[in-house]
Order: sequence, then C-alpha cells, then structure tokens
Amino acid sequence: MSDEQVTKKFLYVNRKAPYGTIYALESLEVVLIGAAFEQDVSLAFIGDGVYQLTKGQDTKGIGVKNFSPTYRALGEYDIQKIYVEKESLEARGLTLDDLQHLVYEDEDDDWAEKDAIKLVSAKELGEIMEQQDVVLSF
Amino acid sequence: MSDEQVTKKFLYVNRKAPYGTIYALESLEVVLIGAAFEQDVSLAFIGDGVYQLTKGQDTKGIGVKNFSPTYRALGEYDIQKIYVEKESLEARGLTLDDLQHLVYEDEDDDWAEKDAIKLVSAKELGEIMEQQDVVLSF
Amino acid sequence: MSMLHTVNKSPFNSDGLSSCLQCALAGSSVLLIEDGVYAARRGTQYEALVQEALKDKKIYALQPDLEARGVKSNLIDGIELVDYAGFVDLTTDHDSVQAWL
Amino acid sequence: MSMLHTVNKSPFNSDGLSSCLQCALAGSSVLLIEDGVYAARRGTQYEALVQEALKDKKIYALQPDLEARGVKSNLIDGIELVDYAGFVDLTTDHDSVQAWL
Amino acid sequence: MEFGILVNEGPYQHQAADSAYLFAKAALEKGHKIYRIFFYHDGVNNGTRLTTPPQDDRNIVERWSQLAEEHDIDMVICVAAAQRRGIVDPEEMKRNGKDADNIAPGFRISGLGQLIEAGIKADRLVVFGD
Amino acid sequence: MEFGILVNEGPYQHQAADSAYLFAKAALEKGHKIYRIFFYHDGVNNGTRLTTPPQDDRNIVERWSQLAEEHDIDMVICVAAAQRRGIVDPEEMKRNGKDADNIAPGFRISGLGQLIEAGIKADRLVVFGD
Repeated sequence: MSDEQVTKKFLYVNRKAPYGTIYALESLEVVLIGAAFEQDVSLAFIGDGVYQLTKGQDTKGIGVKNFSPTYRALGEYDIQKIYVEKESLEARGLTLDDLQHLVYEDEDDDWAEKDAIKLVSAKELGEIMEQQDVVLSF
Repeated sequence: MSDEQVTKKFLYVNRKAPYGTIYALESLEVVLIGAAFEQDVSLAFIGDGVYQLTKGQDTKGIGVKNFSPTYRALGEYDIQKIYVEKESLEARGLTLDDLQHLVYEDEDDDWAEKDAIKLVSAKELGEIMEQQDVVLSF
Repeated sequence: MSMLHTVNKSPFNSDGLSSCLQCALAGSSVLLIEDGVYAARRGTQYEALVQEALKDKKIYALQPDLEARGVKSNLIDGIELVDYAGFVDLTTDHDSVQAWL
Repeated sequence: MSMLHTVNKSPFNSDGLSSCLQCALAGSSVLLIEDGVYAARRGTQYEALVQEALKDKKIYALQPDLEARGVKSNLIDGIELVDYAGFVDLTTDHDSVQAWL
Repeated sequence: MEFGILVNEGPYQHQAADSAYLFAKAALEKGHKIYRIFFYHDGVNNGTRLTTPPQDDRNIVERWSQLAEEHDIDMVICVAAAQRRGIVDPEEMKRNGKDADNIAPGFRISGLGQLIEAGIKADRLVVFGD
Repeated sequence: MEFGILVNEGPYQHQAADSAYLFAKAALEKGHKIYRIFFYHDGVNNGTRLTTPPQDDRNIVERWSQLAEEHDIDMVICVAAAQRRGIVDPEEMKRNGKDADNIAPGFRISGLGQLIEAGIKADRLVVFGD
C-alpha cells in the first residue's frame, strides 16, 4: 500500500454553540478542506454543539455571516455520518425537528437520498469515538 | 466638590480560576493600578474565582509566573474589602483555611491588623453589588 | 432602578447564570446576550431556574442573538425581548451594570 | 490500549467532564489537565461523578497543574498523578487521544 | 449619558467585540456619548491593522476605526496587555526594539489608569468579554 | 512515535499554548518526533514576533521559535485564521496589500490541508485549546 492510499478515520467533535465563539465556523472550514483528502470522515455534535445545527438561524441583527446553510452542503462533500448526541438534545429541550434536515446521496444504493444525521446515545457515541484514528476537537 | 474629588465605589468581580486563563492575573494588575486613584474599592471572588486565593500555589512545573503572593500585598494598597462567596467555597469543598490569610492595617483603629477576607453569602454579596457604581468583571 | 446584570454564556457551559441569579436582588434585572440567550428557551434543564427567578426579577433577552441562533420561538413566558437600542435603555434605566463573564 | 480523553476545564464552568464521562467506554482513560484538575479534589460537587467513573475507567491528573493551583493534596483515592513525561506516555499507550475542549 | 466600554476579547474568536461595537453604535444613535472604549486582555487584538477578513464577512478592526473617526471616540489599548500579545505603535516599536508596528488608525496605546478613569468619568461602564 | 500537535488558543490568554509547548518538549526529551505543530483559531497569535512579555515571565513566542530551530520542527499557521487575526508573513503582506509583516522565526503560513496531513501522517494528534 503506497503512502497516498492510507485511509484514517477522522472524527470532528463539535461541542460549542455557534456565533458566541468562532469554533463552529472554523471547524466547518476544516471539514470542507479535509473532504478533499478522502479519509473516512465523521462529525459529532455534543453538548452546546447541537445548537450549531438549528433551523432558521438569521444573523442579520448581529452583523455576522450566517454559515448555517453550509451544513446542508456537507452531503455534496460526501459526508454521510453526522452524529448528534441524544442526551445533549434532550437536555436542551430540542428534537430532531428543531435541526436542519441534512442528507447525502448513497452511491451504493442508486444514489438514493438518505439522512446524514444519526441520533445516538452517549454510549453509542463512545463506541464510535473508540474506533477513530484522529479526533479533532473545536 | 471639584472633579478630582469624586469617589466612586469600584467592585472587581473575579469568577475565573488562575493559570488556565490570564484573567486572574490581569485583573490583579488593574486592582494595583486602580489603587492609586483613591476610589472605594472592593474585590469579590465568586465561583471558580475563589481558587485564585488558594494557599501553596507552586507554578514551577508549568513555567508560568506564580502571582499568588501579590494578593498578600493588597493590604499595603489599602484594599480592605475582599469578599469570598460562601456557596462557591462550599461547592468546591474548600474552607477559609484553604485560602491565603490576607490582612490590612486599620488606620482608624491604631493600625491594628485585620482580616481582609470577608466570607459572605450570595445574598449578602448581592446587597454589596447593588451599592456599587462601577463593576469590573474579569 | 437598581442593577442590570448581563449574562453572556450558555448555562450548560458556565455557572454564570446560576451564580448571577443567586446574587441578584429582588427587583433587579437580568439581560441574556450572546450564548446566554439559550437560557430563554422553554424545555431546557435550566427552565426551572429561570422560572423561579422571574418571580421577583425582570429577565430580558437580546433578540438579535436569539434570531442568530435560530431559537427565537418557544421562549419562557415573561421574558422580554429587546434589541440593541433596548439594551442601551436598560443600562441607562438602571443605576449600574454588572457583566457575569 | 483504547482511547485517552483529556479534560482541561473546571467542571463548574463546562460540561466537558460530565459529557466525557458519559461517552467514555469502560477501560478507557481520562487525563485531567489545566483547570480540569480541580475535579480531582475531594469534597467538590463533582466528587460522586468522578468516584462513579473510577469504577471502570482510569483517571489521571497532571501534577504540575495541580501544584500550580495549590490543590495537590486531598485528592480522590484512585486518581493517579503524572508529569508531562507521563502525559506523553499516556498518549502513546493509548490508540488515540480526544480532547474535550 | 456618557458610556465607558471595556472589551476583553479579540476579534472573531469571541462575540464580545461584535456585541461591544453594536452596543456602542446603538448608544450613539440614541444621542449618548462614549467617553472611552478600553481594550484589555486579548481585546487589544482589535487594534491591529494587519487583518484581512474574508470579503463576505464584517471587518471588525476597520469598523472600530471608522466609528472612532466619525464620533471622535477615544479608543485605548492597554500597554501591558498589548506587549504580551504583540500590538505595537511606532513609539512602542522604538521602546521595545521591534522592527514593525501594527496599530490600526484611531487606536492609541496607554496605561490601565485609563480604564479606571473611564470608570470614574463615565456614567455607566459596560463590560464585554468571554 | 511521531506526533502532530494542534494549538487553538493564543499566547498568555489561555494555558493551551503553555501546555502544548511543555507536552512537545517532553515528547522530544523521550525521543519522539514531532511531525508538525499546527496553529489554528487564535492559536495563530503564537506566531507574532512583536510581543514583549514582562522580564519575569516566559516568552511564549520565542520559546516556540527556539524549539523549532533546535529540533527542526515544522510550525504551520493557518492562513485563513491568520488573515482574520492579522498574522502576516512577507508574502501575505504583498498579497493583501499590507505595509508590515509580523511573523516570528520558525513559523510558516499555509493552508488547513497541512492540519489534515498531520492527522494522516502522525501517529497521534494531540489537541490543546479552550
């Protein structure tokens, strides 16, 4: 196997709310650049990170760029595994209906449109974390 | 009363642990400079801010300057009111014995040495806050 | 008059809100800004804390920050929304301002 | 082997520790660094959480950070202290590292 | 009324610089005055002219410079905090033997006493931070 | 083993830059290699040569430059994050029409791909932030 073909499991862990700090936006910028490297990519949204995915963000009043539409482009970058922690959503009184609907097209299933967001418990997320080679936290 | 004689009540609110961030150190730098302005100064330590006052800090292993001795110099800057919130201490399993002994000399009482730290409840601290003109938070 | 307290952090990642509400006297006001506005939502773990505070304090939330975060609906009853002009008015209507950073 | 989790914030001002301990699998390790080391002390509101985690996880604390903060005594039994060299060893002894920022 | 404003965080990383700016603008629009804006901690990083933010984003530093010019606002960067973080005006450059300065128009570097003075002179001091 | 290190916060304001440095030094002392240190978010502020910290304090920027020189470490500052925050090398200065640069010795400015590459090539990636 040549050096170029190494595939590692990358997990991006998002634990911060958007706009109060820049981590959410700059994390997304890494994900988009990273997509070109053809690694096995997953995203996790835990704690206040789940707030990044809320529907209906409108930043006109704070004069900051609204980057939430970018999450909908992740499917085009072939990002298929977006894990949202169940306990974090519940603690915030949110359900999946409060979040954007993120999809990807499954090339192994005749390009059927599928949900990218997977609701997982903390323990399930723990199992996923253990399988990763590289964890980038923001 | 001329402009120079205005005396305001200044409260410095410290809510962050030392060394993890610089706020504790740079807050102390403001207090020392501010002392020259002869205002009515109080300090409050709430939440993780109470950790700023612990005894026995030794920063050799992290290569950062140990600024905790500076708190003992506050008395010489005539700072007599250092409020520590009771609930915050208790939640952290700490007592006054875990904190440095800070004193000042009371010029109205024949320069008797007195405790600068006053243990107050959240509600008592709330009363003190209401009396302030300027609150500087770090 | 009395004091205006501002809280700018999510209650999930700071004890700023709970500490503020413990100290703040009856009749004082609390303004939620930045990530602090998440506490204005119904259904969070911190709703009871906010409901309790509303009994004797005024609680405001900065609307532009709620809108940015997509959480302007489903707010706890009794919380009043203000824009930046309203924020300025709150600071002049009170004797002093304390930020819970 | 398995994963090394690092926690660098005070449990009073971040849900990083509790979130980490909810996710971390039995047999994995947690290293407290920076303001995260306050969770290693006996008598805090978070002691029960840490005690529970110790049943099936290893918990370490970075000694230089404990010493800097004046809280190196009165630690919860079972927490192991490491210096920076030990921190490095923990990262190589585990398959991967996750920072709970 | 006259306001003092304290900014404790740098541009972009935290919202504090945005909130402070929008507050200042709203205060001026209501006819209030701003006695001084003081930049402390990482807040000193609001005063570098070397930023080039993305075209579709706000330019936080330029926005401050414009506000200061239009309304003749005194914007002060703490010298001690600036030295730690590398914000330099021509005088500091000379004093500390540096080969460049990076201060943006409308900002000046001075001591912490300027913050205390703002607390004394202004009717309200409003703090923005993390 | 070979390490990648990610630093998300600037010098002095948060301990992350200190922790990352002490970790890197300990790893080198144990005979490990450092593939790359990547500076992101406010971490880019570790790479300005314009700081003048107090005499009795550590000099975070100089410490990085020395470590890089002694051990031939690749220290990369993210270009997008640097543009937002005003960290500039001579090339960026020209490209963005600036009149000064401020990058410290041993640092270079490059793209986010360098972070992903560090993740792929290094045996362990360790993240320091706030």
